Amino acid sequence: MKPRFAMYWAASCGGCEIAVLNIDERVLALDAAFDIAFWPAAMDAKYRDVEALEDGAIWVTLFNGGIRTDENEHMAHLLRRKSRLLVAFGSCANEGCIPGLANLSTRADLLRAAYDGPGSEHPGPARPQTAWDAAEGTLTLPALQPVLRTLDQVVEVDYHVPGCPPESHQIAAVLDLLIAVARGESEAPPKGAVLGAGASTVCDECPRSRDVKRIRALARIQQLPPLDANLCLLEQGLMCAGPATRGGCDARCPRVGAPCIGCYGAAPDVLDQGARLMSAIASVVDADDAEHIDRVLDGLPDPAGTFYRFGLARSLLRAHRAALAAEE
Amino acid sequence: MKAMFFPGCSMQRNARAYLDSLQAIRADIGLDLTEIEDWNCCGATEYLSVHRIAAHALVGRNLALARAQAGDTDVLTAGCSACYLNLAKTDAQMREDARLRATVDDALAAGGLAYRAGSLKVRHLLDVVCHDIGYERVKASVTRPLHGLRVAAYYGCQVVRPDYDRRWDSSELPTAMDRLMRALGAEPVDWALKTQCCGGHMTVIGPEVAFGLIRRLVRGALDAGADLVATLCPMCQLNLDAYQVEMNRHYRSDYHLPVLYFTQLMGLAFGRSPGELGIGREFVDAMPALARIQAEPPQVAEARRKRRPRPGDALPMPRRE
Amino acid sequence: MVQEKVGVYVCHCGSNIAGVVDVGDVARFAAEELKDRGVALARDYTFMCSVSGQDMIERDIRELGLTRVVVAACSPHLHEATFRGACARAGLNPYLSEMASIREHVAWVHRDPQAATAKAKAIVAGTVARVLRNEPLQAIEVPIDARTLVVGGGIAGIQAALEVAEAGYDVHLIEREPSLGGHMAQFDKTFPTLDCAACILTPKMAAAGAHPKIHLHTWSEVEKVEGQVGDYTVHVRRKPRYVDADVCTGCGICVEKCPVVVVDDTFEAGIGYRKAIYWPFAQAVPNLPVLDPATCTYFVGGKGGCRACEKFCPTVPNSIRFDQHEEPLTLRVGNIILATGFDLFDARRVAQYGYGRLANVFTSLELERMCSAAGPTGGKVVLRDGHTTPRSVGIVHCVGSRDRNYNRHCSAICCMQSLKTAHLIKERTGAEVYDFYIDMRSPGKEYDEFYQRVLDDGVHFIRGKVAEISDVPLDPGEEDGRLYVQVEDTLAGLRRRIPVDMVVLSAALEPRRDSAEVGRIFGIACSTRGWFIEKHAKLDPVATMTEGVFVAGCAQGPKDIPASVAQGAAAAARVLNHIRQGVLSLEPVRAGVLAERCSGCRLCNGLCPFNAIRFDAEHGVSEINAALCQGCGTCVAACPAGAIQGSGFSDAQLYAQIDGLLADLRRQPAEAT
Amino acid sequence: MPTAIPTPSARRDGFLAEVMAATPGDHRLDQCIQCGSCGGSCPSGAEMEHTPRRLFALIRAGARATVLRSNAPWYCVSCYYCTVRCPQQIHITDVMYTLKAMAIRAGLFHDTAPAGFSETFVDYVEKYGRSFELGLATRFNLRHHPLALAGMAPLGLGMLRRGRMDLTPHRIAGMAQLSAILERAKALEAAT
Amino acid sequence: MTAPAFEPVIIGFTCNWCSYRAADLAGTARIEYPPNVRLIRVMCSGRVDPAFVLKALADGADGVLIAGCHPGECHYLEQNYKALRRHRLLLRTLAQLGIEAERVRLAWASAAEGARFAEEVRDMVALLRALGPLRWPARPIPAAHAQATTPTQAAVTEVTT
Repeated sequence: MKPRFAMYWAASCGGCEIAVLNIDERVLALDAAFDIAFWPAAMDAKYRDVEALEDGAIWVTLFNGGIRTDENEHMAHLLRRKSRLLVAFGSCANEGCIPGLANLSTRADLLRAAYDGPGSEHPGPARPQTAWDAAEGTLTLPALQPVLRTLDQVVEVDYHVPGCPPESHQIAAVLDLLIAVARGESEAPPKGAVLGAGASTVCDECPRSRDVKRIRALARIQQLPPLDANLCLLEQGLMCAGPATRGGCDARCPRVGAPCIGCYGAAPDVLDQGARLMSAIASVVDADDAEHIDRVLDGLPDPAGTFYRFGLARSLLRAHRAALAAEE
Repeated sequence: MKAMFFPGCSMQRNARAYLDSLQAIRADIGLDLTEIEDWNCCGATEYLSVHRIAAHALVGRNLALARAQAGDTDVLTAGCSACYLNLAKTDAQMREDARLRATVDDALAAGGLAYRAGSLKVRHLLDVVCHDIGYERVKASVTRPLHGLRVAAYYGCQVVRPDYDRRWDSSELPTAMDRLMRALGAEPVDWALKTQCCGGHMTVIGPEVAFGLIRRLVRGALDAGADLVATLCPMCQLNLDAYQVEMNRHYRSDYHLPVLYFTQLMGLAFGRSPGELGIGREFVDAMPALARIQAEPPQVAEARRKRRPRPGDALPMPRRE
Repeated sequence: MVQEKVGVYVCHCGSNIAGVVDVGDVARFAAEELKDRGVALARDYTFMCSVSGQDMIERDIRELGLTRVVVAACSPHLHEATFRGACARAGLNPYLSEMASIREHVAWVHRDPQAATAKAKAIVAGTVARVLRNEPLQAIEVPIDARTLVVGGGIAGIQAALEVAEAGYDVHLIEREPSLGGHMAQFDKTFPTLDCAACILTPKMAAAGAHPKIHLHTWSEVEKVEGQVGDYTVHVRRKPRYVDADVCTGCGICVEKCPVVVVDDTFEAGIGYRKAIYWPFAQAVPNLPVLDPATCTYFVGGKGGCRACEKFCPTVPNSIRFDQHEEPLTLRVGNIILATGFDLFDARRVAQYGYGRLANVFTSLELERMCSAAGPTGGKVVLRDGHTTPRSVGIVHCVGSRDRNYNRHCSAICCMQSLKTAHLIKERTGAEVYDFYIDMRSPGKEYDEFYQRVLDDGVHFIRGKVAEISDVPLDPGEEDGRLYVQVEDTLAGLRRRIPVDMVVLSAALEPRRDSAEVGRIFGIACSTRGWFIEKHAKLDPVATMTEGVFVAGCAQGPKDIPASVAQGAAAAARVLNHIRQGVLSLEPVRAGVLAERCSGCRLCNGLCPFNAIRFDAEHGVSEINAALCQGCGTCVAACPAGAIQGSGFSDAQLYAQIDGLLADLRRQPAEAT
Repeated sequence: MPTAIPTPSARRDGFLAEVMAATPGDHRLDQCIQCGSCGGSCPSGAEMEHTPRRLFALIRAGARATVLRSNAPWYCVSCYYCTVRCPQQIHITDVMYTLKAMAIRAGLFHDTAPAGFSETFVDYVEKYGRSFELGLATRFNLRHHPLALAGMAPLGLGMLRRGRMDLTPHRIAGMAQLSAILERAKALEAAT
Repeated sequence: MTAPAFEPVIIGFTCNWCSYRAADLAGTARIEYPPNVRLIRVMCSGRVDPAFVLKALADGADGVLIAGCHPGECHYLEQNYKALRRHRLLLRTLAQLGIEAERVRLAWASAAEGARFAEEVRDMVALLRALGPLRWPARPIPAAHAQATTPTQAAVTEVTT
């Protein structure tokens, strides 16, 4: 019998699933090597099918998405129990990603925005209920938790594959590695390893030319004159997260003139990507008095959202103070 | 150039010539002034002498009104030195002294007003004319240059001192008005008393002290060859002009040195009539001096100090640059 | 991983610490509650720094196999070296020890014993956590090139150069003016002995000029410095003299024949003249003329006219070389002494004193030139008209110094210089001299005695800062044409207007205008006001934070001639010390780049003021020169990739210390429930 | 037992502290080095009983009554020469205002004329929101220099003839607002 | 029994040349200040990584003091300006996370300013007492990382095709 494979999405956009399917015919190797035990995006299966399996019956689960609801948490625990290897797959599972930015707001704020804001079909205050008695019986919905957590903040994780989504060539390589390990043809990487990523940062792969940096002004891309195609974006006044972001993506974004926004997370051994980036950028602001520094920083209207676009939930502070207070 | 304008009590009455001439020339130099609606007295030097802190609240009301009415400009200008300084002082001291800021905020709130220190740039009219409008713009409006008129540019005290926002090249010997006079075609005289005191309120509370100061200024300007004094402050004008008569009586002297506002001289150079500019309101008649204006620039030999006489002559003077 | 064994030593410091902190409790805490964090042993002792205290540590390392040591005592600035020494003697790498300051930061500043003890425990816990992350480090060794660069040919630089050269080592002496001498060469007499400045300086200038070990580069400036202590490469720009130094005999015919006369703003301080081709001054070293292209008719007139100097030059080949150009020069040296001197305050800035406007207001430097027998007036003190002897003279102290509007510092020499000027004027003119001072500062050998002597001369001393100097009479009784010095005579309690014919302003000594730029070139710190910052104001006054760069003379702060000479000699002694050692050991607290982590983003490249970070374009990574690195750690904190590591102050150490310092907060709730 | 060394602010006490506290801004009054550049620069310094420098020494000495009795602050013409020339950048003119206000409150200054002029001026401002020169001159001179009134008449008439003086005061519209502001400010000032 | 009054805990980063020596001087001069601050010596305020500040806050500190040499007087010439720049940016970020600017103070104290150092601490403690505890809840530390003080993402396996 082939070893079992599972893939599951929690709080995420589904892009990671597409990314796996997007590796062309190489996805067939996956099917050849594994029995697909559970993969809601690709085939029909029920939670009870998973529950019915013995603990450890799934050889590997790729888990994407952060933990935002009780259902997410339940599934994280369930799949952890059933899987020999649990892989945090993609930025959401690893560091919270865009859904993690919701940690800047409280749950009440989120619900207000979703249900009272423009586009809501409900006139007047309406909130989803976790249990509702209807004629057919009690209807349930999973509860929204106060903040989003990363997978490894909830259960033990064996490997991490970063990226939003992970790049195709990296996914294929990770699958090849897993298949080889499953077949005993290769040694398993050490627990906690980051797979499918570079050892340095995006700049390492970025072809743009670079010089000593002095930031005199920062602006958004639409506010800048046409960019030089060969020069470092940061040196052109664009906030590029490349210097502080783990490589492996082949610098896809800066190559085509879009700044890196940081989806591969922190560089190896870096505790907090946002703090690093903040420190690096501030260090090269070309101003020495507070007022002048502030004028330069005014070009960066949303520092938390910029530096922690992907990593907020994983960061040292994780969430807005009010959101955490609700968590307590 | 748009700015809020604080005329102050003097400009409305004893210095009407200043206000009239300013009104007359505004359009010529593209100066768009909006008077603060329902402003109150700045307190001169007197309010500060009685209520040390409340004086700032008094000024604070003007700042708050100006800020609220300012729209898209953040410049507040005043023509009177004392008004200008009081506005600038309150703003500067509110910026550096949190306790004062809190007190003024609190007091203004009692009147339903608020002012954030630093949100207006308080500037004297001369500063705006010289540094924002600029000499070139002024020169472009001159239709009747004041050739041959020798002017002692007199700044008095409170515009160039203490100069909270470093607007001037010197607190002792500034040159902005001299350059303005040159732009009008007049010849500024070289004199060292241009920021010496006119006597201030001493004319009222200790006239002898004031007469000494006035005499020194009048004599100094005449010795330097001035035909008249150009001033930028109602108090200076009043002391040098009206009290010149009193001073002459005190010293049994007979000085006749007319004192006009720089705006009046601007108006003349722009081709406006003396009447329109309030000329005639002064005690020492300015017309004889103004009669010296010539059609052509006088042929004065450029009395440039030569730094290079032959050795054996006098020692060279230090560079002036 | 080896099980680490940390020894914790809590010092009583007599009752200094034990009087407030329960030292026994701190030791007990370390032994019991930090046991699972690696503490193998904790002791408290009366004086850890004593021989027996150190012996205790050494014994424990040897006998119990301690692998880390924490001493909770005074500030590491006092005894870090002591305890590192103890570890080293016992065979433990000294960088595996740390101190926790529980005296200066706890016992001496807090009164509540309970709170103080709790804080001491937290500090010990933090230090234990940190020391576990320490790594053994080795001192960095660099060989020293025996050649030395001295920048500045004033008295301090000359002294330094002579000292090093006399010891038998090569010195490159760079001077940006065409001759050695500096400000001292401009002075007439020197206080308090009144020896002639030229008489004592020129022999030294000549000695420096002729010394076989001193390589003189005048009319030259340093443009760029690369390398580090022991091995500097210095790029120098030599300005063209338009005179061939190898051929010129110094006969002076060219100067005589030159028809262009200009004011000499440099040596003659603006009160004398020179030609377009000129001698810097009579005793210049090297004794060669220099041609000033800004005033020479040949250059000003678009390379056409005059050429009188060339026509009359008697040497073969001709010494006048209109085709000379700026030349680069590269020097290799092991140490650098900066003796770049001072600028004189521009007295025109004090508008109310009228300098530059009132003819008979002079600066002290102008007066020095006037007093000099070789100066423009042949040593006669006269008014600006060039012939009238003043009947009365005012001397104003503190012009531009001790004044927040200009310079806050005391220029240190002006009081004595003013006294000397007063004496010379009195001696040469018999004029009444009024000396206006705020405080009379004469704290040097024989200095106050000189003050007494000038009192004997009959100089009038008036204590008060001069308010203004004016030529406009105030009262009808005042005379026209005189200068009035308006001052509050603070001792008499009077406001006075003192009529004089001449005023001498004792102008401040200021940092060189370009000192910040020079500081950057040499990688040393310059205060906001512009004086170079010494390593330690009292105990290391000629060294700087940059190993191998020393300062001497007024570049470090205003001082008189004896102090400048002493500093020049002291800096030379420090350089000789390096040279004799041959190899220098540097503290290993340095940053380094992990090449495999570095992406070559170049964010760090502009962050190092010591130019220790270099970009290796070939490999696309940045590198840190350990010898240049001073260990500030700014690049470590800024590296976005975490590729720069700091040895001795790594992220791991600091995170651990934060963790340890706050560990008690995490324990508390657990205990409470 | 370790003894705390008092901080500089704690060391300033008594009259000096009082004057400092009553003067807004970064006035640096405690920084005086007694150089006398203020007294030397003062246009009316020759007439002052004490130069600013001496006043500052007296303030330090705690000579409250001598300071507040002095005519010096009243002879200050607000020319700010002392302030810009002070090597310690003490806001000397601002301290003079403080001393005047303190003298009025303490009732210590003997010659009531200068204080009377200031108070008369303030009265008009508080009544109308603007100053009123004719009223000020008449009322001040009536009270303090009744004999001078006749001597001043030509000047006053000259002013009137040249349209430089109004016969009636102007009252601002927001008088109630201004009063509320000043009342509150004075209450706060008194509380400090 | 009443709950004890809130006493904030402050982590202070002090530079080796100025502010740490200022703290030493406060000691030798016996200038008393509240015991709420716990100091860490760094060579320069430029060494202070914003992550240190975040970690201190996340680990339970109520405030962080960063003290360096006065601007223009840095022993490393200009590195305290880098500290200033980072501080300006950090405050903006913290504000978005609901953390008050008073909790992260940047101060300058020369080696001669023991009194000033003590005053900064006193002032900050007073402000924090008024502000109340930060109460940042403990991080849910992933099991695999529970023992590690530093983030050990173990050995990194680079997989590229």
